[in-house]
Amino acid sequence: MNAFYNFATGPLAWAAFAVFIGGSVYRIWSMIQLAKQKEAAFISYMSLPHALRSIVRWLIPFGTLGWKENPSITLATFLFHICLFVLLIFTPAHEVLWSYAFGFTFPVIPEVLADTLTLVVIGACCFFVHRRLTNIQVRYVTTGKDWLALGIATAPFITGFLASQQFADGQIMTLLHVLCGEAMLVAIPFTRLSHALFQPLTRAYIASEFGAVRHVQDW
Amino acid sequence: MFKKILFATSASPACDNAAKVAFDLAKRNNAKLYLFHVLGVPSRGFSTTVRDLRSGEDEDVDADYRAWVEEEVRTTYAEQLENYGDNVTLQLAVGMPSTEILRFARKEGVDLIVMGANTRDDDPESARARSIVGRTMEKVARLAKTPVLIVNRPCTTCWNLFSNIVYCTDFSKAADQAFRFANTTAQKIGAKLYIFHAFDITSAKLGVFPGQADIERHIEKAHEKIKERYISQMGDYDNYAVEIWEGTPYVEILKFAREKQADLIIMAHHTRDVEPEEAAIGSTVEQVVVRSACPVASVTRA
Amino acid sequence: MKLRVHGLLALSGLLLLAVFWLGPAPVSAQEDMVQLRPEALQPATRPAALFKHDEHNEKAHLEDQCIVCHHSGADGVLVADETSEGTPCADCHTVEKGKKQTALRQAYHRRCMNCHKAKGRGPTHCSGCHDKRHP
Amino acid sequence: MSILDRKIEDPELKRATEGLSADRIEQVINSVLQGEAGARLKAYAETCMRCGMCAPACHYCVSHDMDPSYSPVGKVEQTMGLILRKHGRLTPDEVYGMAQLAYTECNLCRRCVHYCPIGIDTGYIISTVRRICHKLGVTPLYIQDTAHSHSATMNQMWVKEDEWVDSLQWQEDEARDEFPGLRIPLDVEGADIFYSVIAPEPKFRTQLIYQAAAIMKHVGADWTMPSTPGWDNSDMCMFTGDFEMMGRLKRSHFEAAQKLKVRRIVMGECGHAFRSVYDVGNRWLGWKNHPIPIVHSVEYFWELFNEGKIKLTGKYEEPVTIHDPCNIIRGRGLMDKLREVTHHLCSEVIEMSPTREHNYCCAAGGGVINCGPPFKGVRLEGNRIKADQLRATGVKTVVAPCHNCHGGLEDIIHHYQLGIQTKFLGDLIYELMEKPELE
Repeated sequence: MNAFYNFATGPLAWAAFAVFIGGSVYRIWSMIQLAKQKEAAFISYMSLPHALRSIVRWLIPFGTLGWKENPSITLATFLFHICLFVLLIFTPAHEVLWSYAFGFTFPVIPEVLADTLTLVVIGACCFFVHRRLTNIQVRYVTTGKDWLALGIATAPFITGFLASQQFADGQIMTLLHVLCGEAMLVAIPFTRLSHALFQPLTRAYIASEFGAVRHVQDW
Repeated sequence: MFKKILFATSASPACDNAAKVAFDLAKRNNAKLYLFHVLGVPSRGFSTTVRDLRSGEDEDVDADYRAWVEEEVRTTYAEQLENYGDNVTLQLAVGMPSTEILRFARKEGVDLIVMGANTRDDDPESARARSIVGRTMEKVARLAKTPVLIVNRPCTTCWNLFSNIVYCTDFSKAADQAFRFANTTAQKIGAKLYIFHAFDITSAKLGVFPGQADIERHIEKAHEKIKERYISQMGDYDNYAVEIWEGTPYVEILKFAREKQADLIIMAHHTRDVEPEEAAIGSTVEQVVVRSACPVASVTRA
Repeated sequence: MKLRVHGLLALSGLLLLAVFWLGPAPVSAQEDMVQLRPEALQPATRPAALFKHDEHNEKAHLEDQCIVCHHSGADGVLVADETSEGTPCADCHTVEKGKKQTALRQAYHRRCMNCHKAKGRGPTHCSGCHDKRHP
Repeated sequence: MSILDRKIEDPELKRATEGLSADRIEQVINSVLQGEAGARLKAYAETCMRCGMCAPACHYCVSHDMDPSYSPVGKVEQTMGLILRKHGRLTPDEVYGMAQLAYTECNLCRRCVHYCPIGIDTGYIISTVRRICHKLGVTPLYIQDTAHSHSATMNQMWVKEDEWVDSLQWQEDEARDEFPGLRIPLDVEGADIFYSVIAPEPKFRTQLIYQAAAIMKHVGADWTMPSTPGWDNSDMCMFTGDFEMMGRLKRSHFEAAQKLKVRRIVMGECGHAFRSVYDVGNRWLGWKNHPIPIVHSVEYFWELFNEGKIKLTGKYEEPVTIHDPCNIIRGRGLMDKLREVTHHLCSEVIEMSPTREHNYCCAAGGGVINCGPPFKGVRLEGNRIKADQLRATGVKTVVAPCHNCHGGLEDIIHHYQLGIQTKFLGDLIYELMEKPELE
């Protein structure tokens, strides 16, 4: 078990990061290549100021028509994503690993807060599941890929919380947490989670079309 | 006096009286008669369907439908066609009736348009039809370059037997045009021409309704104008009379026409009365048309 | 869900108790030592690492190799033969990272985990040492 | 519910799908996906999170009590989603459904863009589906007829060349009585303005040309219209997916203007034509923007008001509301100018809610109304929300500077018995402007 844990946090972690970074770079690069090859004309409409304006706007909760008209999913989405990034970086245990591995330290959030935020994320995920099952518009278009993405995104938080609570044997949960986290990293370039990579591009494109060409806001 | 007569018909009973006059006139003048029927108003997709003017149903304008409508029109006017069929052309068109009538009249250079006054009150969707079609008669009368003869009631006499023609004037430019037509017509058929003017006392100028003195002054002036503008044009034709009344113009016109047993009223479409689309009760011409016992010829731009 | 929240609250309560009421646990002698609870790293955010000195060394066959942990040196250079028993780690390894000196917390983590990894024995995950059941 | 549960009989869709084989379908679909579609489709297909946030964006969905098969993502799922899932091996029946959905249940109004955090352009996806349908030869009868007309005559309504010139002369004739000296100048080289219209104007709505000429006369514009093909700026081929023909149409339009060396093109109050000229057809031809500047009537009127060139005798007294046509609002951002012009003309404007770029579509655009009578019910049932929106304003007049919007709104107004009349800005300006005193 120790050996497997060491493997998961050692070589496997490196591999996961390599796949994540390499995969992401490749996906973005190949998407841009495809765009250049097939839709070069549309790239010429890209406008950075309009793209940034739109991205910032969409980062404001309830700042757009879509967010306003879907309050519950807006709340869940923002909580989920904000907590995700906060936890990913500022969880004390993660910071310890960074400092252990690379020797640098940075401020962290208290464990209690980390646990709470984890529960918030899990709560948001529960909401996503509930919505996928009960909201007819969502259920109508939900596919296996969506469940997979949701599962991959939820697993690290459940296992992480259980690990932090030392559920059962602390080690197995920590191990699962590490594996789930790595799975998520690997999955980002190749599943629906790739929206993390492409959303800025798709947003930037439509924002440029709307802002620079059509002179109208896209929110 | 007419070479090409356009009879615009919805081929419904509303046009029967007009049909009689149209065929009669054509026959008397040995004129070419265009039996013009607008199939329907195209749907707003600007596609090939039309809303049939009679049934209110959406129809495809294909050969079958055309043939069917043509047959219908021929059946409706079977009797007349039998009598005067050689020189009649049946013409179908798609579009807004007023536009298409005007377009065709212009294209063929017709010299008289004959039509009924009725704008399909029997239509189940009359309100909609009105707003889309506009009021066909009104628009045609206002914009046509030729005299438009509107026949609303059964006309017992016919063109050559017209013996009393009432010409109404408001001294507008259009009225001058109408006079030329009235004058020619009267002289051609030797009818008595009544030159009539009704002084409108119902509309206030600067908020003051005219008093008796104003009325008398106006009537006097009108007499002079008539002499100067019209009588001078008539040459030695003396079968005429001049009358000037006061009141609400259309009421006075109708009263006068009845009194003189007029069988044709000639007047200009009063473009300047009110915007016809807005007038709830319509302009003087329309008021006259719907109530007149005899045909009304509207001459605006001829 | 509710249960978890309660558990969490209870746990955090306990943690707070441990930090503020018990304060630094008295360390008298290495024989009695069961936890690593260096004064310099207080208040602790995690339960102190379980470390039964003698038992650990016996298991790990380190009875005569004090220098593995109690090394000495300066400016990032280890002195081969010189041990440093009796000197608290914190005397050399400051909490903040020095120029050529590993920071205290990191020194602990690296000392323990690197050895555990190298030997393939001993825990390397958090709760393996920082066990909430033994605050 | 899905599109296959609500199939509507269209003779052409029926005829065309009957002749399809699975291989042909697959081959055509893949040729479009591999040959024409690119990064956008790929990214959209992959990153759509199926969050369903776009459902309340679509008037069809809202009007059908949030039936998920009408939501933007639901519609993409039944068309492009189906194609991608089955790798193009669709049955003819599925192609029928796909075509019916793409041509009649999406107006390409892009309101859903305001709802999608990812920024997915559903209009683009549905256009691509239409492109596939066009290449399969599966298009609804009525819109295909207009596309045929475009191919044969370079205008939408089978207007012959002499008919066109004749209609202009006729309108000039008519208008000269009211406006002595008025002209509709044909083929004037070097004019300031090249005025282009859509073919339904000379065909059925000649009054609009009359009004435009009257306004041009009123403001003393140096303008012209071409006597040759290219006068029609409409473009149903863009909506059927016949991009090759769309290119030819736009080329003839631009070239007609270029040949006359005009300063710019002013377009009549039409939405879809503006879309095709402003950011679709021109791109197909390789123009990043346009060979010559183009403005929509709304913008032109706005300029005229700002320069004080339009003298009004008064204002339209009744309260009005403003309908924002997608192609010039979401397509060009003219909402402020439209409002300024309307406020110049009308004493009371009551806004709809939502309004401006968030306004609901008329359900006629995107070629939907052009799919003709079989699908009229789709538009009427599919836009109850617009009727509610209109009714809530309580006004009896709606200003809509777009032909298709007029068609769609009139149908809705009639169907839901709202008793509202629709007006173009040109109608109001013509009605209210000072006219020469005639004897």
